[in-house]
Amino acid sequence: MRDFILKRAASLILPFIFVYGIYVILHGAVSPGGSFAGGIIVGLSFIAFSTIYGIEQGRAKLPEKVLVWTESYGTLWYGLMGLVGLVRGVPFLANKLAGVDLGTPGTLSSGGLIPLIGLGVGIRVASTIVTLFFTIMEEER
Amino acid sequence: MSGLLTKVLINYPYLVAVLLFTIGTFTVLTHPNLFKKLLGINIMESAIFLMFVASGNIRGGVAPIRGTTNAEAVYINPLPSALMLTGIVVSVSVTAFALALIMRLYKAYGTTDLRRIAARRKEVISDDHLDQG
Amino acid sequence: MTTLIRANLPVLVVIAPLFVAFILPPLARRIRLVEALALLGAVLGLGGAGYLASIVLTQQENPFIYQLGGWPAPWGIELVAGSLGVFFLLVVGVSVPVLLFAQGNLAAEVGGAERVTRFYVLYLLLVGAMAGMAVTNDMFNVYVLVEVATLSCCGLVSARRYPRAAEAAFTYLILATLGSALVLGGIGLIYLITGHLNMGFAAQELSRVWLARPHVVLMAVSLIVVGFGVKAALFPLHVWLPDAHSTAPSPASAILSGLAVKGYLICLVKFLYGVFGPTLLQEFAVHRILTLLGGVGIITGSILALTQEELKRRLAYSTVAQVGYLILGFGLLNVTGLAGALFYLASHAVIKATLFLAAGAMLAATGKRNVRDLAGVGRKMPITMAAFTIGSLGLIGLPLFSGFIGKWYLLLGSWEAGLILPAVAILAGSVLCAAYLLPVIRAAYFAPAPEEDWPDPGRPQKLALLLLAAAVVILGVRPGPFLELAQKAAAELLAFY
Amino acid sequence: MPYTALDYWNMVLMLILVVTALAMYFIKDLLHAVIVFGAYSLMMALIWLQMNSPDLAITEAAAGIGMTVLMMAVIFRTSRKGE
Repeated sequence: MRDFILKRAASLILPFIFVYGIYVILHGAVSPGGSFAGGIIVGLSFIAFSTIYGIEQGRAKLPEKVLVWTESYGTLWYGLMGLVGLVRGVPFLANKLAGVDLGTPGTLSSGGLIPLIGLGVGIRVASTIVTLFFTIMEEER
Repeated sequence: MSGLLTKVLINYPYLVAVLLFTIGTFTVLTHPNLFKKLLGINIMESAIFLMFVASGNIRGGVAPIRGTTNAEAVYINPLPSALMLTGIVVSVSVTAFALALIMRLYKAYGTTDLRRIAARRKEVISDDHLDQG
Repeated sequence: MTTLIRANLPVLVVIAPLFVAFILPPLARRIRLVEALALLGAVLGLGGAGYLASIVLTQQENPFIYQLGGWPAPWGIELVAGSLGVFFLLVVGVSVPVLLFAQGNLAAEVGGAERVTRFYVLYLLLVGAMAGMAVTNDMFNVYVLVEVATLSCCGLVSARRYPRAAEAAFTYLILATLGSALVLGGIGLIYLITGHLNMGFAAQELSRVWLARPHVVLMAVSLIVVGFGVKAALFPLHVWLPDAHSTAPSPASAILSGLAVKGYLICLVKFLYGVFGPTLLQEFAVHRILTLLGGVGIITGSILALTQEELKRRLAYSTVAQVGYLILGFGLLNVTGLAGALFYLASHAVIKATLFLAAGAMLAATGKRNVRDLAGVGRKMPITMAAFTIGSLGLIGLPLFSGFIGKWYLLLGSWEAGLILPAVAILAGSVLCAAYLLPVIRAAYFAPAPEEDWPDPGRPQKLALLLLAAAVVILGVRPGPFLELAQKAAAELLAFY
Repeated sequence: MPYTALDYWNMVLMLILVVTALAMYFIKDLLHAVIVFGAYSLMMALIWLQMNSPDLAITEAAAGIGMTVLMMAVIFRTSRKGE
């Protein structure tokens, strides 16, 4: 796994995979895809990085503490976004009713709170899948 | 061709869904290997998803995405596919959790075969109570 | 602020435990804080349920309907806190004393601060999912909540670092996922023929179209009954339960046997009466099948419990028998029987939590699993054993204990339905229950006390046991408002019959 | 039979789906079975695309790859022969 060609190729491709994942997350409201798929893509880019460069390198990029925080507060973020409606005096998870500017339909910012919620969910999914991969690979035989 | 057969052949996605569900359930219930059981669960769940999505699909319809379709297009019902998105999330989490359990079982028993696990159960566990392993 | 809380009560009851659950993991180092926060989460849920119950019961708003995201019913997800929802929300309150019991001594059972935190997270997720099942009125939402509950149950079962626990959790996971796939299939069929996911609208549509497509409806009924049957350990589908419930840590066993199984049963009730309706059930004779399975379940579960040596396994098999009572009550199809089943559901939640916690305390103090090794434990651990005795008497169904009232109404219900065999099964179940629980008590009190030092558990544990035992007695002596609530819920469910 | 070209494509894809599902039961080597699972979920993603659910197709593709990777990791840490 310490292959030169593999490492060079990965260093070229992985950043694009990562950015593509972020793209899928953020465009969840206007095009196919969404936070879950995007989150998995982001997570997979980290998994590919750690299989190619070694688990230790991957761990150095994403320490366990960071993963724990993103994992639980990514979900909490969803709930907080839901509370926005509640604070404005309209039902939980309300979007347009809560007075959020929805923007022009079809553009990136047309989802109101949805891209924000998606960002939290995407981060959570990515960190969960990476955590699982690390726990599987680090468990002694 | 008889009426029933025509109906079945027109609705072939449901037929495939039933077939896949049967295969998946059979794998889950009869295969002794934990991994194969997990694969069976995935097959089973995607069969249900297939049934749901087929129920929302219309022949010649298009997905209701803004900006990609013309005005007179027939839209399919997007609700079942949106629901099945949640279904896929659930099935992924089930798979992930089961994988973690498989790792633990392999660490304890040194095998992923249920028959061998049953055979080794006696050696691995002493009859002691609060038994941290 | 108060108006804000009052207006959003149904959703707050559900998300309060979930919120707390997701705050916990980064705080794993400070175990005291985690415990306090977890207790706070469960208490918030119970407090919200109490407030909601007071609103619904005083007829200020009955049922309390809440539209998630502001989307009205056929399109959006609707939460309905009617009599049934409020009733089950109050039953979910059992989670508070169980959580109190877990305070401070869980580390010995699951090991390590991180694992204890994970236990609390899963526990609060389970509580939130249960509260969600109580109030949701959307079929797909039921599926999602059922899956959340199932995954957290599996996590709780595998909380102990013990290979057997992982095995039990894997079996449970496989079978429960099979069950929820069946449920999802059933929901899909209903959606296919009605075009609605909201239970009320689906029921209306179903009563119109079922004559045209009886086979699809029959298929949906059977998928849903079998699916929830697997999850709720309905008799022939109970194989996963004894292992799962006896290998989990004691607070988890209490919550799994006491609440988790009941959550799936409440969902089953919602589907059977809220979607299909009694007329349809009678048309397909589903109620007879339920009664039959319930009766067989009572007898077989009790006999299997009688043959178990291990105390926790005996209690686990006893859960199979008690689920039989509930299913039998659901099949009687009259208000008395259904109200009896619902009340028995509540009282069994309390009783089984008491029994499992007391058994767990004894196991932790003595290290003895088997019933015959526990001789004389009553003299060394008086409070624990007193709670166990009260729970056992309640489960047997003696008057003045809560189990009696549920069984009495079930008997009246089967009398009203003109059925003799269910009544026989109920009585035989009580006798068998006495046969498997009384020897434990007799050995505990009348055998000579052993030399070892077996102390009662710590203060929070004692408080939890006393609270639950008091609840068993109070529900038995003064069932008043709770029984009325059950009767009202049953009457509402059977309103169109 | 009012089948269109789309239907024939669907049928071919579903046939492969069924064959791969059966293959997952019969293949002894777990690593091979997981690779077949990858093929299965790719076919599933194509079917979602044919059924006008592009949303589901992307998610299925991502989830399928993710699960395949995780399963391979587990097999790499346990045994390939399923014993």
